[in-house]
Amino acid sequence: MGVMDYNIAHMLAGGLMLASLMMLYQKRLYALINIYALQAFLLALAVAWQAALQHAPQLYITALIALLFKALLIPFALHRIVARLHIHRKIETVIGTGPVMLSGMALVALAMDVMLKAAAHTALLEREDLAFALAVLLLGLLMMVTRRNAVSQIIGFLSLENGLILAAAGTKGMPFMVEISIAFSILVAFIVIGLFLFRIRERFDTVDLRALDDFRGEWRLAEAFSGEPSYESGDEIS
Amino acid sequence: MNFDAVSLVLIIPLVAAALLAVLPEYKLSSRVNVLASALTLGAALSLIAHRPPTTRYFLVDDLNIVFIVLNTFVGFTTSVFSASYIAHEVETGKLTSGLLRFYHALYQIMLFGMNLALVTNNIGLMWVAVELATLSTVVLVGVYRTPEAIEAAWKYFILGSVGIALALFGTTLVYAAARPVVGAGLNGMVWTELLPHAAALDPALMNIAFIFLLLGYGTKAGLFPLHAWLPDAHAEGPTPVSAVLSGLLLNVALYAILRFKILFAANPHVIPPGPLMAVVGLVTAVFASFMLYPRYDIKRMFAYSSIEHMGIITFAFGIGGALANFAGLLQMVMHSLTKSAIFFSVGHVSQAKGTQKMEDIRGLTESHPLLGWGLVLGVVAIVGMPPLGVFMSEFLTLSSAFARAPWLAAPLVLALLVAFGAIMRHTHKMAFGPVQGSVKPSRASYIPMFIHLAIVFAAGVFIPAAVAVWFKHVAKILG
Amino acid sequence: MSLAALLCCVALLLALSVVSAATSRLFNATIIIYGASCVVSLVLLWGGIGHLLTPAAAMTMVLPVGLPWTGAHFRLDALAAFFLVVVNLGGAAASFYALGYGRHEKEPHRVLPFYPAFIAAMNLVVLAADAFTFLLAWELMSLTSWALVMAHHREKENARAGYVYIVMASFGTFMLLLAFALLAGPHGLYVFSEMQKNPALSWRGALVLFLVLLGAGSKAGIYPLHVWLPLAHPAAPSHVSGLMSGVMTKVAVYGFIRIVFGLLGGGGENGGMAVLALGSVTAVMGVLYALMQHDLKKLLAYHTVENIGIIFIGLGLALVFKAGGHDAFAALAFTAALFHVFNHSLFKSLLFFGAGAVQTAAHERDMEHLGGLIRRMPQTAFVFLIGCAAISALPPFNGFASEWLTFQAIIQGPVPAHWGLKMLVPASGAMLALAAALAAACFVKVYGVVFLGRARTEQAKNAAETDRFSLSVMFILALLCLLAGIFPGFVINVLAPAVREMTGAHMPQHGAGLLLVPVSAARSSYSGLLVFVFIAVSAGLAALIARSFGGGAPRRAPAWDCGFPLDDPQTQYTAGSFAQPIRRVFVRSLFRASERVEMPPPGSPAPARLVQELHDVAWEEIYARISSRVLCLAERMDRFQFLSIRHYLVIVFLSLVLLLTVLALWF
Amino acid sequence: MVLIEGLIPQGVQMAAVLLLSPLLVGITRKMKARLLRRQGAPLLQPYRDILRLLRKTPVLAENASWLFRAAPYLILAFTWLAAALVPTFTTGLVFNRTADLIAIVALLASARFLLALAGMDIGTSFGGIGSSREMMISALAEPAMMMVVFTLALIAGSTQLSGIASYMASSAVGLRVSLGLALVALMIVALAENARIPVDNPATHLELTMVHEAMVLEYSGRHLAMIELAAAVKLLLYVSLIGCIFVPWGLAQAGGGWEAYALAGVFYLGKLAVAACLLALFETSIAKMRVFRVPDFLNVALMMGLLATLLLYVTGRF
Repeated sequence: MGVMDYNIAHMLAGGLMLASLMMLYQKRLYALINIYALQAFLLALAVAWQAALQHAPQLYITALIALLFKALLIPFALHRIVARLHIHRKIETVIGTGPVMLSGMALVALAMDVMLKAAAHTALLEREDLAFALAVLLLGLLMMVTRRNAVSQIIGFLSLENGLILAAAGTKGMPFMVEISIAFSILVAFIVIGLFLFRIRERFDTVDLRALDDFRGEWRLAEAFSGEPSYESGDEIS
Repeated sequence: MNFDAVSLVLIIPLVAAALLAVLPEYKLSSRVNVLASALTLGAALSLIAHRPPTTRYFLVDDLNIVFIVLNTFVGFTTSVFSASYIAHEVETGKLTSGLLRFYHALYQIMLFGMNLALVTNNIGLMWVAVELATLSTVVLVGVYRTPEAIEAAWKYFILGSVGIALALFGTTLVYAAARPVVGAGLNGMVWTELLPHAAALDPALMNIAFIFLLLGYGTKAGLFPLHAWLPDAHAEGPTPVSAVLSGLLLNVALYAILRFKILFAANPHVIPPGPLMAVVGLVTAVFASFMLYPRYDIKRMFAYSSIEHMGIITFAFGIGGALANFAGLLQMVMHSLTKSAIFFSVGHVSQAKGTQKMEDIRGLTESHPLLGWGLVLGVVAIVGMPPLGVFMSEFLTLSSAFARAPWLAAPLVLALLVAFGAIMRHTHKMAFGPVQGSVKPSRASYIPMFIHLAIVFAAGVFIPAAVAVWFKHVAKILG
Repeated sequence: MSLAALLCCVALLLALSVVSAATSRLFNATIIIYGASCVVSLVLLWGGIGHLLTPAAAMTMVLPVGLPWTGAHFRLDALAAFFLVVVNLGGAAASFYALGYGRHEKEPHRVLPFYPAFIAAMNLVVLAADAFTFLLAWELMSLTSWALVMAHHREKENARAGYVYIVMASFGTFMLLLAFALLAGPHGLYVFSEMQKNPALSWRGALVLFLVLLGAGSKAGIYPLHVWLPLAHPAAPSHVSGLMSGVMTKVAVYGFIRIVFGLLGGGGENGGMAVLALGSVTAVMGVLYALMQHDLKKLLAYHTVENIGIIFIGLGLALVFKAGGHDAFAALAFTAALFHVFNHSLFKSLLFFGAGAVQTAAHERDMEHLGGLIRRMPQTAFVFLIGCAAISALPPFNGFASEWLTFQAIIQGPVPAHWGLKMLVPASGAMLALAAALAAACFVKVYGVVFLGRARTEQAKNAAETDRFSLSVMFILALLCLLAGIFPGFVINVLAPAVREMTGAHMPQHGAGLLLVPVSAARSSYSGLLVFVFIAVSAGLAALIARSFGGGAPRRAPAWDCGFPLDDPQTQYTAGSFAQPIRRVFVRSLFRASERVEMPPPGSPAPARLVQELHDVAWEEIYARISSRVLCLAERMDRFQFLSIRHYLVIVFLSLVLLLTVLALWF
Repeated sequence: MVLIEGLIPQGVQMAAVLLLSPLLVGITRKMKARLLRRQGAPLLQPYRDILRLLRKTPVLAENASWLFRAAPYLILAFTWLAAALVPTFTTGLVFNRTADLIAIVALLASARFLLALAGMDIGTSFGGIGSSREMMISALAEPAMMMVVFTLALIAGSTQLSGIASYMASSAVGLRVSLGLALVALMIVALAENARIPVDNPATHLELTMVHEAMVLEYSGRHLAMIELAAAVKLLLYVSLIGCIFVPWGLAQAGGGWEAYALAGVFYLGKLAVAACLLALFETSIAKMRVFRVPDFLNVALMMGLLATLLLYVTGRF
């Protein structure tokens, strides 16, 4: 593998992580969705590049799925949802951008530290891919836990999943790549459809998850029996 | 691939699912459902006699055959229970026939997913299968489409998806560690290929992998603090689904953890997985036992009891050694049977009384003697009283743990006692005292419940030598 | 009779349970089931007696059930045979009693299926010879008796009793399980004979003793683990109460003996001290609770606590002497304990049966609503009096003989070297004497208020004598109380093999049975027979002579009562007022008792009231606290049920980050 | 032959305790009267009382049960048996082995049990009051007595009364603190058990604080005679007990021959007389206590007994 090959792979994986970081400080939903599309596009490129490097034709399918499904279809659907459901365009965050970015940095550091140390025996490229993937995964999780808005939470999950595909694609000769990416696509589709479903059935006025909280199990039962106000659904616990 | 028993175990549910998806009439489809489950069970039983050769895709060994037989058996009995349960739901208008088509098809898909996860020899395929089973149960949980059900399904879905993602990353890492040793390609994911080389796998990668796998599959198994989806999913879904969730899906997740545990334990340089599992199991058990007290919903209470049992089982496997592994295995089987029997009873009870609120269920042994005593018997079994099977496994778990590490067994005793007190407290009120709520007799199918309880009872006093030897062998495999 | 035959009988009882589960609603089921239980119990009793009387080697047997690779081990040695006798004597008596009593049962289907299984479980505990079988039988015993306690489940009090009982029983089982775990070691040698070979030493031994005290003690009713006992025993139907109090607690004592004496080989001096101290406290606290109690069956249950205390005093002494190497004295104390086990099972069954007869006759258990029953139920009154005398340790009955032996063990035993024991041994003697005196006071109260005086309610006035089954079994038990009291030497001879098994020595053999000699005749002796003969003869003579002075037949007249007889039976002394002096003297601080007079304001026609308050300190300080702590903790943890999805994700996220950080930092 | 030779002193003793006991009561009453500067009833008045009662027709309350009628004879039998086992003039009587000191205490307890029950039989408030208080007192007195027994048994190595008496008479004893404590305890117990001042007043009826008399209010005729006699025997028993343990001099040894027995008998009569005088003296010089002061009084006995036992246990001496 030449230096150029490596550099390109490195750049693409790094780009994925950068996109994740960018998502962290987005304040507007549309921008967030766009960056997600960008990340998915980068992922498609990275997987395709891996396919070329590893001479693994099935990875092209994965790349194609990523491109069509994640970079195009899902962002489009999300746009529609946001528009259709009149969701606040502004993203409600739990903690401020500064702390979030700082924690994001810390997570990246953690991922690098853990992964690079661990995968010392494997090829450099694979190691870095795994490290970036872990970082993306952690950042995705971070996003999920710092956003109140359902759409942005889902985007967090989607970016997390991008990290997984990156890791899987970066690991040489990983079998079932196609199956896995299809499985994930189904999962994601479910999630997005789920969003629609909830809206369609008009169970919830907003996709802000606080509305969902009202239907947490036993909530009303507990209130009925104890008569005392239950816990705030706010953020005192985190 | 020739048409052997393994493929039957997988194909029957798939075909049945396809068939059920198009059958319009619920009475017929519930019968087809029972039939398909029975056939699957038969196929699984034939696996005991004729064990197919291990391929790179499928593996039937002493360990997973326990799970497979248990799985198909409970799947079958639950389908029987489901038939009478569903009939009542249709009568009361809670479910429509359109939804039922969906329900039955997904039931078989779920069984397919679980069977696949169990028979596969491939950690990647296993992951896919677990995901499939999860997705199908998500939909099943939400099938009532009440706000609570949708909330539970959504919660299950999101937390489950994150768990799945973590498990996949762990699987990828295992493969990454295996590739330099086993070589790239399918072999790097074949369990029987990985195991002989376990000691040579990169320990650092394996450490990280274990964390991800434990968290990932642990979410499925309902280990604290990843259990949050479990109580609500049990409480809000149809009761047959609760029975299957508690009785089967948790086992499948546990099976995955166990497979990986064997792998990790075979590598002396990796952090031993046992202690971590023991601690997680212990914390889970203690936590769940306390959570049993402030419960109002009968199904949610038993869901927490499932969490507690998963904690105990994980603890037992974490402790390791022949006795504790045997105990863990036994406990798992007994828990599956008992808990599903309890859910059978609970399902009919809540239908008869028209509520899941324990406050409104009183004097069951008088108003519905068979259901009430069945529930009492199930509860007596689940809290670990003899002469029922859970007692034997708890006896072995506790005594082997206490002899070796008293400080670990003490919290477990606490958990067991607290759980005992809690479950008994609720059950006492439901089963005895002046009758409250409806007294109209329920048209229940008692057979599945009492078959389960009979097996549990028999196992409590007598385990056939062959089964014991077999379990013991498995215990040895588990290390 | 071989062990196999005995086990077959047990299996028969279990089968009977299954049969009765199906047929209990039939008309004749009551008679058939109880009759069959009685017969099988008698057969088992015969087997036990046979083994005790003909000195045979211990019989063992292994069945391929239970734990897969150990199997179920059973063993019949002298100790087991003795307890077999206790269990089945009680079982047969209760079954026979139930032939009459059980007819009053409104819901036989809640009693019958569990009753034979209960007896079977107790038998199994005694016969079991491995930890698993033992615990299985033990817990089965709890389970079946719990079901029996819940037979009358509609009463709120019973539901609570059942709950407290089953939780305590489970607690006890867990403690025993842990004790067995220590004894079995990490390799899981669960068979008793293997455990005996490598006894637990040092801290493990102490821990085992502690756990057994908690486990068997909670079942036996050692203070402060007794709380379930006065709730559960009275809640069951009376024949079951008799079994639970008279027999099941003895099975618990058996468990203690089997583990501590048989498997652990004694608990050392400190262990003996703990047992002795607990026994003393239990004896006194039990009787004080009983004195404050006006529910007849509850009172009897508290007396069970007291008698368990007396038994444990004997066992504690045996442990102390054994640790000091004084086997002969250990044998004396141990014999006293076993003898009291036997005696208590007799008179406590008798008393509970009597209480059951009273309850069916007067539909009342509250003593304050009874009275004058000696005139309505003279025969029950007669046997109940014998029971009262026996439990109050009055000569010439059996209770005295065993308590006398316990006293002898305290007095005659060598002065221990341990300074704590020097204090404790005489103190336990004082406590034992106090318990005996208070017990007498308590039974004067019971008998005086229930049977003597005038009827306090219409129901008591209209009570009728109980049925023949109940009466005949009560008479038999009373006779046994007397016989064991006047021929204690015979019982002690029979006990000798069991005592030797556990302590390595036994009391000197008693000849014709005239004199009971604990150590040597010069130091102390007692002859129940002579006392009995003398009392009978001299009382008879006195009566004859006194009549010969020509006073003539007695004349009936209204009661004198110092010239102011009051017709209202409410003017009699009640149980509460009878206990008042003792309450003022003994229990003020122990029970946080308080009395206050509530005076209405001047001019108000409202009556003044005397308000008495008693607190069960053990319950409030230990159990109420624990349960409120648990509930409080549970409430706090309950937050986890009500978090939002995001919060749960936070938890997952944090655990992941935490684990990764740990990994990054340490590896 | 040996048995018969042994039976004769035993028979004498049994007859003596029964016959002498009213005399002891008589002496005490006489002494008390004289101390109060009254003439007092004749010494033999108690005998006359008993005889008179025996001749009268007993009157039973309408609802008296069989227990009420049987109790007096049993009470007398128990008390008499207990008294017959206490060495009065000689040790080593044939029946001595029947019961040791603990059994004697228990025999008295049996008598008290029956008496208390009899008190409750008619269902009057007075009967109840008496029984209740009697049992309260005995609940304290009995452990105290037991502690005295412990002390003696530890010193003499026996709970057999004749053994204790022989040991006490031998020179091996000497003065001991524990014995002194035991003596005080025993005397307090004796006062309480015999319903003497300051615990109870044997001379009054119808006082709210009464104990013993309240229980026997409903008795009359021969039944009352039995109870009076039993009370007298009990008093004699305690006097003999204190005498044979703490003043063991003059006791004949077993098989000592007629002369020795006769001499011992004289000693015994002397002891009785002295005891009666002392009792009278004590009773006239002290006031009766309120009933709820009695427990404190008895606690003193209990504590002293316990202290004596502990001293012996801990030090082995004193």
